[in-house]
Amino acid sequence: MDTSNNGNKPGQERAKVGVYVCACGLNIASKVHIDEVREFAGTLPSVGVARDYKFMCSDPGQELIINDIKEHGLNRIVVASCSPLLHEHTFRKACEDAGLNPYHFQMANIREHVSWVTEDMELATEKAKSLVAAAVERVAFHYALEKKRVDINGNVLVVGGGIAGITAALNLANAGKQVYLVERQPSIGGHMAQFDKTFPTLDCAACILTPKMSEVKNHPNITMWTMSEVENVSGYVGNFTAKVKHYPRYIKEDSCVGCNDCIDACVFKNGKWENEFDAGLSLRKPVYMPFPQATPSTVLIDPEACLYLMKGKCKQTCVDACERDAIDFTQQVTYDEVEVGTVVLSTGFKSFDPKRMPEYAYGRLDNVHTSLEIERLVNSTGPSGGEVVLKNGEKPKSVGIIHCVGSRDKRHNPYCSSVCCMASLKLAHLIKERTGAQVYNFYIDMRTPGKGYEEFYDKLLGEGVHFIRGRVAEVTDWAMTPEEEGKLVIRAEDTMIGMARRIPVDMVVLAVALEPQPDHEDIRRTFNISCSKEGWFLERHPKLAPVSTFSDGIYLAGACQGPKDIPATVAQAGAAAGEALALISRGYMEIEPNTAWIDPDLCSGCKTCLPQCPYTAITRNEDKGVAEINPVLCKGCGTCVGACPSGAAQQHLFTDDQVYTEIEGILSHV
Amino acid sequence: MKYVYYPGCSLKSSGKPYEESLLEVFKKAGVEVEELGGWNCCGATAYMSVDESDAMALAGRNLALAEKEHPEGRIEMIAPCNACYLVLMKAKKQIEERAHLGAAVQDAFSRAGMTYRGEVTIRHPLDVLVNDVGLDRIKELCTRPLKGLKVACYYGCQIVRPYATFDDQFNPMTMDNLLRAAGAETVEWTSMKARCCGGTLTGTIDSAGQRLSYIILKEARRLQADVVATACPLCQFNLECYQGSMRKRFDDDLEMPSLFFSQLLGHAMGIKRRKLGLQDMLVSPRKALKACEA
Amino acid sequence: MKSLEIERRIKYESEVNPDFGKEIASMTGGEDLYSCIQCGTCSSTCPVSIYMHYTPRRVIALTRAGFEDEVLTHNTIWLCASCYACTVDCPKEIRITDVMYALKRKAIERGAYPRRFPVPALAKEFYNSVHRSGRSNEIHTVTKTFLKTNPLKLFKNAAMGIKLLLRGRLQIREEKMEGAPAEVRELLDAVRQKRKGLEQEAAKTV
Amino acid sequence: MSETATAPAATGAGTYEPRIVAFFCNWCTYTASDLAGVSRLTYAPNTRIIRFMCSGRIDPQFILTALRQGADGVLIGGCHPGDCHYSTGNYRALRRFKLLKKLLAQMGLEPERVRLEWIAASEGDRLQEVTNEMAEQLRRLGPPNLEAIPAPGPGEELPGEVQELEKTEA
Repeated sequence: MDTSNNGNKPGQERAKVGVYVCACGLNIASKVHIDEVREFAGTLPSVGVARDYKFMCSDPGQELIINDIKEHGLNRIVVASCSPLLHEHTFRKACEDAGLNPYHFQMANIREHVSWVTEDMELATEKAKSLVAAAVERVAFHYALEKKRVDINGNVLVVGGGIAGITAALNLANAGKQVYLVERQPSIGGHMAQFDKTFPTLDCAACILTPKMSEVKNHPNITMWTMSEVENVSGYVGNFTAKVKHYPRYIKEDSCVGCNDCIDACVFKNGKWENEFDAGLSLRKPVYMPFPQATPSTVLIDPEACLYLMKGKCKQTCVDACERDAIDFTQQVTYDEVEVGTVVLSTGFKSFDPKRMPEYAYGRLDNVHTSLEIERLVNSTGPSGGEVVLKNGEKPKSVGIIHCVGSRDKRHNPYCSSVCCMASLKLAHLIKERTGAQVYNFYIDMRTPGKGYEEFYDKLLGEGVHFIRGRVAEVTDWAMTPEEEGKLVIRAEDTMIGMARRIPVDMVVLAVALEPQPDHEDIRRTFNISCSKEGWFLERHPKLAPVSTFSDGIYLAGACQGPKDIPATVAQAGAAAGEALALISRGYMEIEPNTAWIDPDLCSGCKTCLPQCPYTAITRNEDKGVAEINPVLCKGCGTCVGACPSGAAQQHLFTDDQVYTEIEGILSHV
Repeated sequence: MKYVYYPGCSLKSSGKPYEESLLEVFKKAGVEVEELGGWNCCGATAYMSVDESDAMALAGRNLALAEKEHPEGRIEMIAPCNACYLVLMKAKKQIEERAHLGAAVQDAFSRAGMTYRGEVTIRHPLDVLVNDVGLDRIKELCTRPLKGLKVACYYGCQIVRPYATFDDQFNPMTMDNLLRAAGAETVEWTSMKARCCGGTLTGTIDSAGQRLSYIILKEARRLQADVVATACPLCQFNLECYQGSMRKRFDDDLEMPSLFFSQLLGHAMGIKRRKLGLQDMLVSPRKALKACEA
Repeated sequence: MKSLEIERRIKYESEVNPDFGKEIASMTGGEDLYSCIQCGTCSSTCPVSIYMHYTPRRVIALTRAGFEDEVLTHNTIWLCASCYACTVDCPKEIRITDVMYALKRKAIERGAYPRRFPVPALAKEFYNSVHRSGRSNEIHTVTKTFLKTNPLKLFKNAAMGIKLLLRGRLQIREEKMEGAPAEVRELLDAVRQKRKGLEQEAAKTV
Repeated sequence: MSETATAPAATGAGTYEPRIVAFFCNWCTYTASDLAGVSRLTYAPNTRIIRFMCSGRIDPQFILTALRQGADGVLIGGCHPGDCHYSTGNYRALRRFKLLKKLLAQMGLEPERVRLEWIAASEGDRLQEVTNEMAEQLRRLGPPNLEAIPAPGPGEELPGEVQELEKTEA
């Protein structure tokens, strides 16, 4: 039982409170009469000192508190400023520096909850007063607590093996940490592996990515699991347990050397199934290598295609062909359980399905492609060996690239996908280079912020690529003039000229939006984090904590947090790894000592609380006939306390006394 | 199922063949209709251009009338004209969504001894025939299938835009399915199906308006359609009655029968030409229909 | 060959109506006027934009900028055939067709519409015809419209008219609704009055 | 002026501004209320927020006390079902809330005075919506009848019934 932590009970000493009202520049002062609030605080019986200051979180601001504690012997502190989620720790630290127990502190949120959300200055001031009154009354019932620490397990789980996951994993592994990299696909590499060139430098994606992929594969500190998913996660920061599910690839990974003999030997002489990696532009066999640089360079067998796995009947020519007996049809789903202290989520994005916009004729008319399909066409390892060709094998003489397909569109995704403008410029350049075709870009606004991006745009303007500022209404095969016969006609208003235009082309490229992964909800729940409205994972703070989440120890990298290009993704992955390392190298993390305890004198042993606890931290001491809470298992939700009929269960920092006085305080005034 | 029938002004004049054929088809298909007593013009596009309250109250009055006739339960009102169909739907929405307008309408109606309960659902004949009667039943009824007849189904704007209530906004299919069930073959022309026919511009700004109608007819001919089928009196009027002036204007010997889908359906159901108003068309469909009987 | 006469083109702030945009935005369908990003989808999907003085996109820009005369006295709003293509294609879900209606009403209210232009004339004739009889009558409406705007048109379409008459597809006699059209007129007046009242009240309370 | 209904704007001092006491969980709804602040979404000016770690901590007595102390309404905010930071606290809150609604009715208090909403960290706008709605409703109801609310102290039937409810949990 956790009495050690009860410290001096309320009432043992008279509270002498110092109240500090922050103006936060004009953030609070513009809506709240600061001096009025300060004077009001001064009138409250238990208040010894009441001051206001421009920026309480600044050093001089904190100095105020420290000096007053020393000079006036204050034993309770209230700061009325921003949200405790932002600065509670700052002011607790100040109390500590002055020799006061940090938990003798309470914060009143008069910025996020008052000045920023209230129009009327008088009402705002009144509200601020009531919040201050509540904090002052509550803090009198605060008592000293010991800090609670958890040790941080040094292992890290990285979920998603695209360029974000690869970068984070390598940074962590190179720092000597054990990393588990989990990838759903048969190979790591993600979208970047499908690209040919990267903007704005036009260096070859494979040339810069492949070495990193094999580095991951061969790194002693990295356990790389492909065709795997995280099934569930339990525990808390410092000590997570993750259950990882491995799907069978029907190939012994350690035996296969990627000689591809089995593929040639397969009873299917030609490919018959869409190759996912080529965005469906090429066909593969039931047994196949995802792509030449696949890592691991191990073939796999598609159970939805393989005769033997479906019907149990096949000559199994592949088995005969494999000298290393790597093929194993008996493989089943297997599981691993790993202990990690921190997690980096890098689950990436999915590209928009243009079938949802029938006006662009994708899937209805030939030679209408998504940008990803074109990435494969221009790629030397792609289905056409790097040739940009039409369905009939000829080179296009004219190509139209349509921007913002599924982006900036309330009916689909209201946001800007941020990479499409540059990606479209890149494709325009490559297509022109490979085919000499006339290339038309149809854009709403050209967005090229970033190092060397605007320069790249200039370059293309110089190359004679056509730019038409206007969103395309329709792609049709219906000709109005002879030269439109047999062409794809793009209809748009050239808004710079202020006239409608019809441009006949041989090929249309749809720069499709970036969307959250379809299963983002499941991932979010598995890791207990939040999502934005669109389904992107929510960072703790848009500016100051862009890679942290609201769950300690879980960090975000890459497009799973929002549309990003490669440079931004890599930078963010590095940041996420850095955050994890900072936590690991400190070795421990301080957490709120807000655990619950039970007063044996009051407990009737009714067992009401037992089923309430999600962590089975409560047991019944049969000899004493009372319930007891194991403070190590208790995570401090207080659900048992809310249920206790006799008031025997209490929660540190949220005792009944503290809550009741806060309620009274908040209403006593006004 | 019993329906309230709101013909609208055009079906009493230039759209007479539509009304004649539609009522015949309904009779065959067992769709019971009763014309709304004392109905008035829906206001079309003109009223909305002059005064909003007038437009909404004018259209709304028909809804209130229907509710007065049938004080109990929900009412299904058939509006065969695309313009009426949309205007009535819009009025319903506006009266229910725009606070002041709604209050004003209620007030005026009650003083005129009517109440507006919002119990009327506006239905288009295509919707009723496909979704209430059903294609199987239609097939059974078509004793004289339109074998070998190639039809270009033209839906017009206002039954799929802005509200797509019973059909796909981009590629509507109900009329195609209906006439296929009647044995006809229909052409693939997604981009034409709901393209504007010019509306009233054909008469006022004829150079612009008639060009829009011409584009549709020309495309129908290119796809070797024998006949264009329509579901709106204004569309039909534009696509048929102006062919004479189009021939001069675009120096083209264009001659494309443009009928109401109900006339074709009625023909397939073995109903007499006279009863379908087929003899009252300016561009005679006789040749086309003969061909498919042979 | 266009004439090469030079023409001075500049707009002074004193010539714009700064409230025009807000005015239109407050009318039915205008709610999202200010979310337009000038992408031009409306203008390219519009089947008649090719005949307009200003494309629909520009009309929205002009409206927001307070260029009232340009918007109300040019042909754009009157060419709109209400096909709603722009409304369903707009990526910002602006109800452009309804904005056009709002502008048409403003033009008529201010008497700013182009006089000899047949569309507004037709609208008003139609309006009157229904006001008279509770129903619209094609012959009367069309005849009156052209008498006011371009009488020659009447003869152009005479042949067609006669054909239709012979086939009973045109009514000379004005088709009247059952009951008294007067009732309808009174109803409409009542609604208009009441609504005005409500709006003025609402305006006061804010 | 536009006819479309708009949320009640914070009217100047003087007019009756109902007081809403809000009990929010730290992880979802309190974060949402911070987001509402950062996004400058103004809402009913007399909404006063008290933070808990989890909506599961909220004792029905807190709600009655708030009403007794002069709140016109109480808003409870927690994570959406399945999203609770402590996996099941919000379900507990829901069970107690349902019972409390019954009791309020028995006491002759309008049940609308107490409302429970699942508001996620990203739903600042939802918070604005809910508080404005509630303020509007409370304005119509006027202040509560304090006699109806039993004073605290030993032998209250409420916790007992809650206890029964909690016990029905396997």
